[in-house]
Amino acid sequence: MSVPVRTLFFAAYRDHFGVSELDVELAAGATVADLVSELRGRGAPFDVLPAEPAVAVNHHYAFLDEPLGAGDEVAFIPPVAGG
Amino acid sequence: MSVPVRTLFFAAYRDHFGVSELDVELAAGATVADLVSELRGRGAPFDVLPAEPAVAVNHHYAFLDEPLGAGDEVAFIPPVAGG
Amino acid sequence: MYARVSTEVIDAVDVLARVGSEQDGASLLFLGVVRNHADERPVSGMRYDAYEEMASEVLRAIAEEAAQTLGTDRVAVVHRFGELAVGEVSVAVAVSSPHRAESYEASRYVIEEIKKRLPVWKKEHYTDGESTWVEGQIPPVTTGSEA
Amino acid sequence: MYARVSTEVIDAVDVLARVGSEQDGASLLFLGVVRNHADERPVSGMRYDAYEEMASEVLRAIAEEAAQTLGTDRVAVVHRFGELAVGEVSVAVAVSSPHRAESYEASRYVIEEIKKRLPVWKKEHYTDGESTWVEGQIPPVTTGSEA
Repeated sequence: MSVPVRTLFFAAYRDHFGVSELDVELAAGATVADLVSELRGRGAPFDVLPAEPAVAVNHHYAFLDEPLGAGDEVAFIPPVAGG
Repeated sequence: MSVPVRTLFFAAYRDHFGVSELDVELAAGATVADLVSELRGRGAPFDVLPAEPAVAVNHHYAFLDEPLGAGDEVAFIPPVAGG
Repeated sequence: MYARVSTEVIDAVDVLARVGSEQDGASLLFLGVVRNHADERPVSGMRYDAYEEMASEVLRAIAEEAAQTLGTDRVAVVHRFGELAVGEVSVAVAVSSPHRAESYEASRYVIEEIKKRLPVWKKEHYTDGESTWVEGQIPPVTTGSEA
Repeated sequence: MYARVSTEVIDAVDVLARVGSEQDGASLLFLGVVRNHADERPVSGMRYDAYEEMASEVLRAIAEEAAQTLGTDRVAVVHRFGELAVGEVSVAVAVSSPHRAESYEASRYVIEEIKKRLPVWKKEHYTDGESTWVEGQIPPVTTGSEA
């Protein structure tokens, strides 16, 4: 059984990837780290993602070992620069 | 030759003395300390002045040994509470 | 307490008016404004991008944390996104408290946490026509404010 | 630079508008406001007395010192005196600078120096009809700002 998640890309990531979101199917039990590996494994342009990027799951900053569930919104957060 | 100075009293000093200003004649060469002694020597109500009050001469905070000249404006400054 | 992320022009007077009470002896309003330069380079404007839904939640969490410092719920903060011209306000933070020390501390806390955690990015437009994303801060990864 | 001691009602928006420039990324407005209590005692209003001529000079000196900290001349400060009601602004301090750290530092400097040195006194009026002079700070005696 696979786990569909919605990934979001902002700012420099979006410019670089040319997309602001992407639906990804992960294996059951997958974590944030597995999603990062899956994307980086696709090669250019996704291989510019850091191995340990800042990520938010459902609007909360998450650890890499956080497990993902079906329908989760996973955002890749480049270094922030508000204010 | 005497040195006439104008003394000013504010806030609690003014309430206590019942006057906001007083002209005082000092001896030539008198300092702020001499003025303080002269006033305290008058007894009540002036004896409530501290022996070393904060004083401004011509709008500048002054040391007790500052010499006074004719026409100087000497203000007795109770602890300040602006803001 | 008031926390909002919006594309609308920020009305600083309105933000300030959202704090203050008869118990408070101090109010403080901080405004972040688009400058005409970055280091030595002339800037013509700035584009702010936001992860809007998350930014709203993070901004509210920051305001709630500041309220703990303040000891009052008198915190109002608005962050703008979209295209901003030089001189326009990008962020307004208003706080009030019985004594001034808490207002200074809470105001500073809000703006520093915004810089660390708010999912907002800015792209500087230079007068020579180039644009670049401003180098930001890597947000501290936590288990989330609900944890 | 703007420094003024006056009996007129303080227009905070006007004070804030006196700072800011296209070089500045941060503006900060501090307002001191008459509270409805002192410690636990209900307050109905406050009377501020000033040694007006000296206070004007000292306030300007404080603003000039803050400008050194700021690195800009964008400092505006107004202190009111006379009878003030609860909720009225007694002092407004506005500063602006390219970066925020200097604004926070200069703003705090101005208000702390006012508390230490400005020849102004306040008498609290309590709701029970009594009034007392607020205990103040003994100003640091110096050889004067001209020395």
